[in-house]
Amino acid sequence: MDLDSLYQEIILDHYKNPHHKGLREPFEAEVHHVNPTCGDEVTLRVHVGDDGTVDDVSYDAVGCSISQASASVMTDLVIGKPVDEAMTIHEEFLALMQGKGAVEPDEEVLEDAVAFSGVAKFPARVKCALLSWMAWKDATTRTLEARNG
Amino acid sequence: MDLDSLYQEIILDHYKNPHHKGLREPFEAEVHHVNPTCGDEVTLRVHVGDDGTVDDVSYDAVGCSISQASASVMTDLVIGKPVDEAMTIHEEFLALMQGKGAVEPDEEVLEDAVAFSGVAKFPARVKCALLSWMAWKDATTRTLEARNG
Amino acid sequence: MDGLLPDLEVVRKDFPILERTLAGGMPLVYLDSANTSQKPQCVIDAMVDHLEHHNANIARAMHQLGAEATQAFEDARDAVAAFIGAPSRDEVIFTKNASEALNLAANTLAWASPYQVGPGDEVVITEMEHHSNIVPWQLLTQRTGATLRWFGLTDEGQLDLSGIDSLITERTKVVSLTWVSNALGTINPVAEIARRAHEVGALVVVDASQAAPQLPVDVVASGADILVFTGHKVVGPTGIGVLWGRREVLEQLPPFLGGGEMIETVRMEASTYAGIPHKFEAGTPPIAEAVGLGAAVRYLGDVGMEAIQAHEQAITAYALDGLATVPGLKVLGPTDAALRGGAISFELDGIHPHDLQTVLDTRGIAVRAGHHCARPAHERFGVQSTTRMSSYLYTTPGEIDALVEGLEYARSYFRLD
Amino acid sequence: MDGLLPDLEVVRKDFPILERTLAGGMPLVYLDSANTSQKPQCVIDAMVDHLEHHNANIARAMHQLGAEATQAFEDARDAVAAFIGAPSRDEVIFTKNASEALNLAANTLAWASPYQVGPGDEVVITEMEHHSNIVPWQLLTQRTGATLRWFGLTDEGQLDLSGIDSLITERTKVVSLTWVSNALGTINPVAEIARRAHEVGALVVVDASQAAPQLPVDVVASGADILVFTGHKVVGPTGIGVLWGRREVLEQLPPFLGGGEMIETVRMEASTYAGIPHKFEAGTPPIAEAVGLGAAVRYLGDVGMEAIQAHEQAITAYALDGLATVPGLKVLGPTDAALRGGAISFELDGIHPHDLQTVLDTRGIAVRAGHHCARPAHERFGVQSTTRMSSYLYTTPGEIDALVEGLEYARSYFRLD
Ligand SMILES: Cc1ncc(COP(=O)(O)O)c(C=O)c1O
Ligand SMILES: Cc1ncc(COP(=O)(O)O)c(C=O)c1O
Repeated sequence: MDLDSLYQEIILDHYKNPHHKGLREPFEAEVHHVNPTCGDEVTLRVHVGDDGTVDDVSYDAVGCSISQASASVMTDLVIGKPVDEAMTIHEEFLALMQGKGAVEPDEEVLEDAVAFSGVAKFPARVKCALLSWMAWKDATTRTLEARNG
Repeated sequence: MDLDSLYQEIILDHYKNPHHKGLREPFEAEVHHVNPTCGDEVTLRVHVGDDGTVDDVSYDAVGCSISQASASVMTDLVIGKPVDEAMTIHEEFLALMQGKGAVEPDEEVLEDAVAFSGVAKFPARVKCALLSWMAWKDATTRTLEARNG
Repeated sequence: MDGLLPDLEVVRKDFPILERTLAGGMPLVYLDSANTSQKPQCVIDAMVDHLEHHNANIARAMHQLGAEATQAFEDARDAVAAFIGAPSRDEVIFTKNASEALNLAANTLAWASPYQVGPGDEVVITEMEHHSNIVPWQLLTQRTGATLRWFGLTDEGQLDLSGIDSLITERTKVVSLTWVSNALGTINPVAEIARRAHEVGALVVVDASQAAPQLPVDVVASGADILVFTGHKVVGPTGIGVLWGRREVLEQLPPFLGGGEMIETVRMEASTYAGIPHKFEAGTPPIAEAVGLGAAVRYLGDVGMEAIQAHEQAITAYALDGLATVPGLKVLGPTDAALRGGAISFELDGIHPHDLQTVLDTRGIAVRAGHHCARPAHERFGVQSTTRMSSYLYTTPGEIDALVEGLEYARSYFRLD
Repeated sequence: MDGLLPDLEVVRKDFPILERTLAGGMPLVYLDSANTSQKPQCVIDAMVDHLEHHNANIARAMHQLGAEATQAFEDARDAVAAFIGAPSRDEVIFTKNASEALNLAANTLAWASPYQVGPGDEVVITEMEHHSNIVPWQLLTQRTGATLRWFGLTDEGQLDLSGIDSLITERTKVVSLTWVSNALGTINPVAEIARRAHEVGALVVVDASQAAPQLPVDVVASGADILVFTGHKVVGPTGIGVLWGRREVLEQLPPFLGGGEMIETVRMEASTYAGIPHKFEAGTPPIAEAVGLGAAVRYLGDVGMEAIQAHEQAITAYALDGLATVPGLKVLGPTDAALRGGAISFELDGIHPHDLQTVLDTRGIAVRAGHHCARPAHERFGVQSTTRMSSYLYTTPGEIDALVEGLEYARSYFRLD
């Protein structure tokens, strides 16, 4: 239970200066996710271009440093990427979080998100780290479903 | 757990030749009592004279030797007695049954019912012995309430 | 004897209560496992270890003890999901017992959802159900104006399926039936009935309270939409039961009990609810009990449900043979061990079941007397009560011999020879 | 320090988990007792003894083990009745937790009885309720067309009683409120509110989940018609809760769950029900859990509820003083220990409760972060979540010191000095 492995500088930086925060137009889907046990909340919008690129992810969130920083890092990672690639990053992050500290993160793919490796050792905080990622996946899935069906 | 203390000759006699069995007229109240855990049932009628004497108690019952014999013994004891006195006998029998084997029965009052002393040591069978007594009390109380109120 | 558990004596050592002696120094012969099963040491130890070292509330408690307790609780869900072949762990809901699980189903079907039961709709059960699979449906149909119908029984104690097409019709919204009867022993063709029910679009609820202890259960193969069982009959603790439901069904049913853990966001004006399984788990769940149940189903899995089934069948066949030697004894339900579970209810001419039960009890033999919470099944056969012996994975042929001797003794005690 | 339990060190020895060390060898400082309490050895031992030596189903099992189990279960009912001053043991119903007990009340009030809630009727709760005393009433009023209303809160975290006469009116059918708030600590004047509610003929439901662990409870003096609490917060096991109700009320309410044990006679066409308490206890009850709960309330009774209350007040006062020394720390609810229970929720400027909780956790200190299942109370004060410390009879002043030091450390770790 090493606090410094959890609260890495990168995380605290993102917490203090979150990237891409605030709700913006245009967007195809907006979702609201809650961590029911603690009340952390995120409202998140995605804008996917006709070419399948994640053109924007905007959000409004209340929560702890981990959930806030995670949202910020997530937007950095997925904005500008093709949806497929963004989904792969999502998978990778999910695997890291659920790996109980045993998964070696791929820095090529996860960039700043490798700083969250330490979270996996704090089972109660994994949900915090995943909140915005789950919201993003939900919103993106809805967007694609609406577009294709 | 001495079987013979439970199944005294008197009990087996009453079981084989129950007294006052069958439903008769006249009656003021009829009740139906069930032991829900095993399904033993008794339908019981009471006829109380204007002078407050238990003129008749008639019943129909399905159940084990203890519950059948107990009904038979009970009718022997209460029929012909003033209601007050019958209620006292009821109290006495109840105390004996709930005494876990520690209560000394008063043979003057309980007569044949002293044979049920052994039942008190078989907690699961106490309900069997009490079924018809409870039904009698219920029916008698109803009769008196209807008469007085 | 073929089919017995090879390590029967080792298995028996796992159950501390089996060493007990009763009044008069009689060793315990426990033949009431259909009522509740005994608990192996590993189940008791798992609960004690939890209470002494990991006790905390779950989910909401995020500290180390909370994380340990949450992990232990959710591990139990995984163990149960594996035990019944659930396609998803989220489909496993912890209730307080099988009865609550059946009431959960019946109550949520009264409220708005695609499955709502209303006036003119029909609910079909059977005459061999346990009271816990009768009364909830009586209450549901009374409260909604629907009609309760039921399968009758053949003289052999099987479901009378001859009228199935007039019983399960377009009006049928729910078919709820037991997999294995706790009174007659009958094993019902649940998958076959489920197929018919699904043809008319009815929901199938299976009461596996007696099946889960005795047979390998595969919820998907069973054809059930909802399947329930109870912890204390699968060598687990009291205070916990299981409702498994197909995801689509559970997601569409409204919540049952409201409160902590089952919510997403609570505002005074209105609330939104969590996804499954939490939607159906209001309040602090039976945490230590889940830990115990997890250990219990793992234990059964380690012994092997096929092996347990074979053991039960061998014991049941042996018991049926033994009982057949007792004059005046009549068994209710199927007399072929292959067609039945391990609960055998019987009458003995001239001795009321209570009296028989007491005589056996003085010899240390624990059986059940009464209607076994299946009064309609008894009424069907014109009996008010029966005596029931029920075996389990720890039952030995010697215990069956003791029962048969006890029955002989009872006959002589009551001078029936 | 005045008011502490004289034998505090002896009491602590009764709770095996308090010897535990956590990651990094940190001793456990358990300040999450309002979430769930720890269990004394005597409770664990009572359950183990039951499972190893007396396990059987109850009531229906008439053999020796069955008689022992039934006796143990019913003894627990006596112990609970004595603990809360119930006029009759039959008024004590075992549920699975407090949440089920509140749902039992809310659900049975939806069905035909003299107390039935219908369109146009009103149910009054408060803004400081636990979700388990909000959602059931939302569901009831939604399903019946009744209206849900509530007491607001003052800035000090008290019930705002100024509008009581326009809130509790002839239309009010039920008033349900918590005795002690799990989020704000507030002790509510339940008897006074009950008096007003009874004047208009409303039924009073009291959630004593936080009161029962901390105060001497006398159900009659409380003014409640129905009062509930949960086993795991009174040093008892999970899987069991209690609903006490006045006999007249319980006798007139319809049954809640249907099944074994709650019946009188079951026929396929219709059934009749048992008297109280069994009418409300469908299925195999939490037997080992009742045994544990009985041991738990006897244990609390032996220590003495007055002594426990004094201890809690002393610790709470000491904690409030300690917390006041931490810069940027703001306590929700009353700041006078005499007016409150032992759960203290607070904010700390610049650190989110989750982060604070984690920092404390690495020091072995277990507190809760979040809305504590009381989101509306948090919303009332404009906070999304708080950190909550909650003490109990085993809490020492030294543990409070450790908390305060931990808070200081968190402030320096997050560079707030
Ligand atoms: C005030 C209050 N009411 C109700 C509850 C619900 O108790 P349980 O979760 O045991 O049902 C709790 C505790 O969680 C509580 O603090
Ligand atoms: C077939 C069947 N269904 C339901 C039940 C009810 O289980 P529980 O009493 O644990 O709710 C039982 C056992 O009592 C049973 O044998």
